[in-house]
Amino acid sequence: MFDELYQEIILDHYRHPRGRGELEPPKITQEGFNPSCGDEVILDLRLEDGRISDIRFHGRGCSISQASASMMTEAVKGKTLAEAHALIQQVLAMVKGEAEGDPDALGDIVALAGVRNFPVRVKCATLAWHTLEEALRSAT
Amino acid sequence: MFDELYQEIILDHYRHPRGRGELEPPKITQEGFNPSCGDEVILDLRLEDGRISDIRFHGRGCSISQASASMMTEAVKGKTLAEAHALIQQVLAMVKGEAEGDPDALGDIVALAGVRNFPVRVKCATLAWHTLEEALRSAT
Amino acid sequence: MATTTFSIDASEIRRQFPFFQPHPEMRSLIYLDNAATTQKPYSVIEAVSNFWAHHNANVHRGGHGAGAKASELYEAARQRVAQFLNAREPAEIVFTRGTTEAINLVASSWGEAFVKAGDEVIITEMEHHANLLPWMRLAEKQGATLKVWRITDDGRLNLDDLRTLLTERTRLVAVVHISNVLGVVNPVAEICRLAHDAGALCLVDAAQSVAHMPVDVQAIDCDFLMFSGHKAYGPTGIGALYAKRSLLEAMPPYQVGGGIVKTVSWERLVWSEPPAKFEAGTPPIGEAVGLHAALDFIDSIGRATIEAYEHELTRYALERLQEVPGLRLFGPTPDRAGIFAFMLEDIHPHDIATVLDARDIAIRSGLHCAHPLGARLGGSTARASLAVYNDTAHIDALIEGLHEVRKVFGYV
Amino acid sequence: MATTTFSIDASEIRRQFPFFQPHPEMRSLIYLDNAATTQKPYSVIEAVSNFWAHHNANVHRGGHGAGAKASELYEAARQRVAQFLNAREPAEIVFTRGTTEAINLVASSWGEAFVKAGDEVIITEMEHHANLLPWMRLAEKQGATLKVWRITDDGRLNLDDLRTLLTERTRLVAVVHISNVLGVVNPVAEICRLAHDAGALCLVDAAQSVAHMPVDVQAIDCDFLMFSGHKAYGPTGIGALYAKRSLLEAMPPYQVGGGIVKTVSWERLVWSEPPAKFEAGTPPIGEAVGLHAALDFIDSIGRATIEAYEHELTRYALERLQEVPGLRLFGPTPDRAGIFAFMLEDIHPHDIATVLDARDIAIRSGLHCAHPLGARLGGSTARASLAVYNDTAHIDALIEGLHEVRKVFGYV
Ligand SMILES: Cc1ncc(COP(=O)(O)O)c(C=O)c1O
Ligand SMILES: Cc1ncc(COP(=O)(O)O)c(C=O)c1O
Repeated sequence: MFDELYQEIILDHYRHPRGRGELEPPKITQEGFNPSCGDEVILDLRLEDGRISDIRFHGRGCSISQASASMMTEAVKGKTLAEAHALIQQVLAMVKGEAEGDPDALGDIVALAGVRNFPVRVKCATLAWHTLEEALRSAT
Repeated sequence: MFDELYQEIILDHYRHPRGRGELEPPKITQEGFNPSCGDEVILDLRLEDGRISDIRFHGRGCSISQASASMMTEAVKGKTLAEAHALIQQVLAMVKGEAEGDPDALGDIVALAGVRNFPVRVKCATLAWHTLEEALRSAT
Repeated sequence: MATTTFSIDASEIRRQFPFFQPHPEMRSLIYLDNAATTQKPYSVIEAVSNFWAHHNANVHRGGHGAGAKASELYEAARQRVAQFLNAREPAEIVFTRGTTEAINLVASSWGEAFVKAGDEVIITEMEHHANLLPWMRLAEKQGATLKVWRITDDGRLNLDDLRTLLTERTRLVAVVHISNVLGVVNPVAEICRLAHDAGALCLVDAAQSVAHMPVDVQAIDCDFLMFSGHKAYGPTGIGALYAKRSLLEAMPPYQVGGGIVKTVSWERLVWSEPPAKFEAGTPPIGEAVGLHAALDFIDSIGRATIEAYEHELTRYALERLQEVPGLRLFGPTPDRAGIFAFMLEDIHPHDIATVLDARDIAIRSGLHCAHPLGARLGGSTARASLAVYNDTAHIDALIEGLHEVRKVFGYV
Repeated sequence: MATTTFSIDASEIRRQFPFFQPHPEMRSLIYLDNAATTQKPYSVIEAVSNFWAHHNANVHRGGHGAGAKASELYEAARQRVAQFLNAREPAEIVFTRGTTEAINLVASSWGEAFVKAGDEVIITEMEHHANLLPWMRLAEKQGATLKVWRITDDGRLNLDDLRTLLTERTRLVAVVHISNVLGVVNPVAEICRLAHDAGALCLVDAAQSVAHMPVDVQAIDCDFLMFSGHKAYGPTGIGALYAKRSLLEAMPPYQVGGGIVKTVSWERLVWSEPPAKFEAGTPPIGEAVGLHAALDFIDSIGRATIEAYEHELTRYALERLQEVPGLRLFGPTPDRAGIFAFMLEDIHPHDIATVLDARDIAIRSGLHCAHPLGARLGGSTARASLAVYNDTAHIDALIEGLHEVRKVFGYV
């Protein structure tokens, strides 16, 4: 049952996170918390010409929240704000079970769909994405 | 069923209260409230030589609380503090159904025993007596 | 009378309530004390029991599926309340113990942050203590002025009087939707409009209205509105505060504890978003589930239908009460809700209630937690109040009982 | 292990709980999240249902026999709590929504009246947010100093450290009886004595203790003590505050509204006596009846018996947890209550809980509403916590589950 949740790709991102770290200023920093479990994701990002030119995350949390943040930084780097927005919505809808994930558009991220059957874990998977949404909102 | 509560003697004290009014100073004044029904008894009393030399009541309330106050002023006037205390305890015990009322000691007041079957009315019957207790406590 | 047909068969509705079923040890009661609290349908009692039996867990805290399910039920109740009141979103609903706590929350959190020395709060002369004492205390604490909007002699509020009271220093008008004594239905949408025109907010105490008529917070355009579950066929221990989201965001927390912070260290503290920010500690979870079922019960009949039926019953009651010599009814007629406070000859209301109680008719007597209004009316009153399970037979029994009261006290 | 005999047959006790009965649609759960909330016995669920079905009425307000009966049941519950805690009289018990509200009540009512600028309040590093945030806020509001009594490395409080912290400016020491993370049982009677010797009061958060050991407020000699019904086999929405009568008399009301005044006019206000003074509005009546039944359930087994049994179970759990490689348990051993917070290898506690949940074992993970303590321990922990219906088979299942967790995350 938890094979679906703990897919190899997730455990891999958890053990070898991409995009982990901090950026030098100038940067936008946004914190996200999941108070019930203590997960914390802090995003550093830089916007240039309407694109996310660079993005890093740090903080701590469970395998799902960390893998999700890792996948996210990989996926959104270089994207325009509009593209990032669309991706956020797609991922959130997939994770909440409101829509199927499109493997062509999402790549590895479809692995996050496994949380659907673990309602308590949905917030872990969405934390990084909500935090990015918040960062983009306050930056624009 | 309510014949027992609304005995003629009670209705008589209600319609023709004894001891109703106020005293001229010097006096002790004590207010008593029954917030749930708005009953109010205000006692004026004077203590001389360890006795209740005079006592009056005013305020407003239902037949039971007013009749009870009326009977009380009649009964305690001239009594020593110790006697008054003993009487208060006897009446409270009777009204709450913890003891039988002694007609020899209590006279008309035994009519108040009728409230026993009307739990919501017990507080009406005891209001004047609790107020007297309070007045004596703060006076001594 | 006999020719009136009524839009609801109340006996059908009473069948949904265990309180009205024959019981070996209990006398069956004609229950006319609904403004104090209503009885509970089987559906509510069973929803609560079922929660305790099978879904009980704490909410909002990670760990297991049972907790997720309990959280889901709790949030579904919030969503149900939002829909019931037509709030814009569930986040505008804060669960409280009841109306009293909701008003205390607003007076403490919003009031202490936004009402300054010299500011004014307007309340009406007909307020329940729940919508009176928090404002008296706030005014004293902040050095603000409490202005009292007096009632007319027939128990209404005159909007022109409000126009005179409102100034640029007015921060809030706090008003009851349906008076628990006078039965008057106040024109809250107009009151909110006047308050807003003057730059003030408007709070509506809906304790007596939500179970008896449609209540739409967007149509009223109030800033705060609250009610108690137990007066709306639900359990005690639960009520709801509606507040516009922007207000909840600007307000500091009320009680503080678990669940209302994102992070805390000795140096730093980040509050949660509303509504979590206002729900410190373990909330009344089973009670929220019960409230959900209670609102379902109400809407299964329909609030417009309930309003129409209680209106018919009220008209019937008004006619019959007129037959009782020496009875003085308070509040406006004929347009009013089914709450009837009255005096009868010089008989004390407590004595009226006792004689009726001996006939298994439950009414209430006293000041109904509205002492200043009581002073205006001349003291305690007897009060009968209706709910959807009452019918004309209950009113007939009340009238007969009042004749008996007269007899006992020598009025013949 | 096999030779130990236990003083309670937990399967017998589980038979009293619907949650543990087979259900067609629900998986049956090994419930080890009792520190968050306990399950409810039939007797509690039925007491509440029975109240709604047959005795429902509002309390404390004149009028009819049903109201008198409801008041009687409500006051009987208060008396039961007083007896349960060995208070001197029922008037020392105030009903609240739970522990969080009780502490907020004390911090607001007593705190704002009696803690002045420059005064000190001492809390411990292991406090739950419920016993932390109200004091942080009070200190800020009053300009008082919050002093933190740090824990030792094995998760205890050192009384000598308290001696150093106490000064003549200390007004209160607020301490948890049993930590909801460390499982440590604090020496509250000694702490109260030290506080009193320094002229300070002492508050005991008994949320985690009352259902697991005898608690006697006179023996502890605390000034305030509080607990939640839902962690003691009772419903949500109800808890109790114990306070010495003289304190309740000196404290101003907390929430204000109906039931807490003797008389109100526009000019004058006379508060009711305690406990009524602190119970504004319609109280959680059905919930109080449920709490009464819950305390009866606890005492039907006996608190000394429960304590002894949970102690045996704790010893068993401690031994078995040691078998799991890479498991770090927090808090003292072997003398502790049945609350086990731990970390396992580098596996995030949330992941531990999820794998166990998939095996129908409910534990909790996170910071347990004690963020500063979490920071001290190094982050989130997984927590299993016992109640009287648990047994060694549950612990065996937990251990087996933990081995599986290790496997899933590649520790073999
Ligand atoms: C030690 C301690 N104090 C206080 C609380 C708060 O209790 P409640 O949420 O019932 O108000 C809890 C439980 O969460 C606790 O474990
Ligand atoms: C108009 C009104 N407001 C407020 C309240 C207080 O409600 P609760 O006691 O449920 O908090 C009541 C009921 O007593 C009421 O009738």
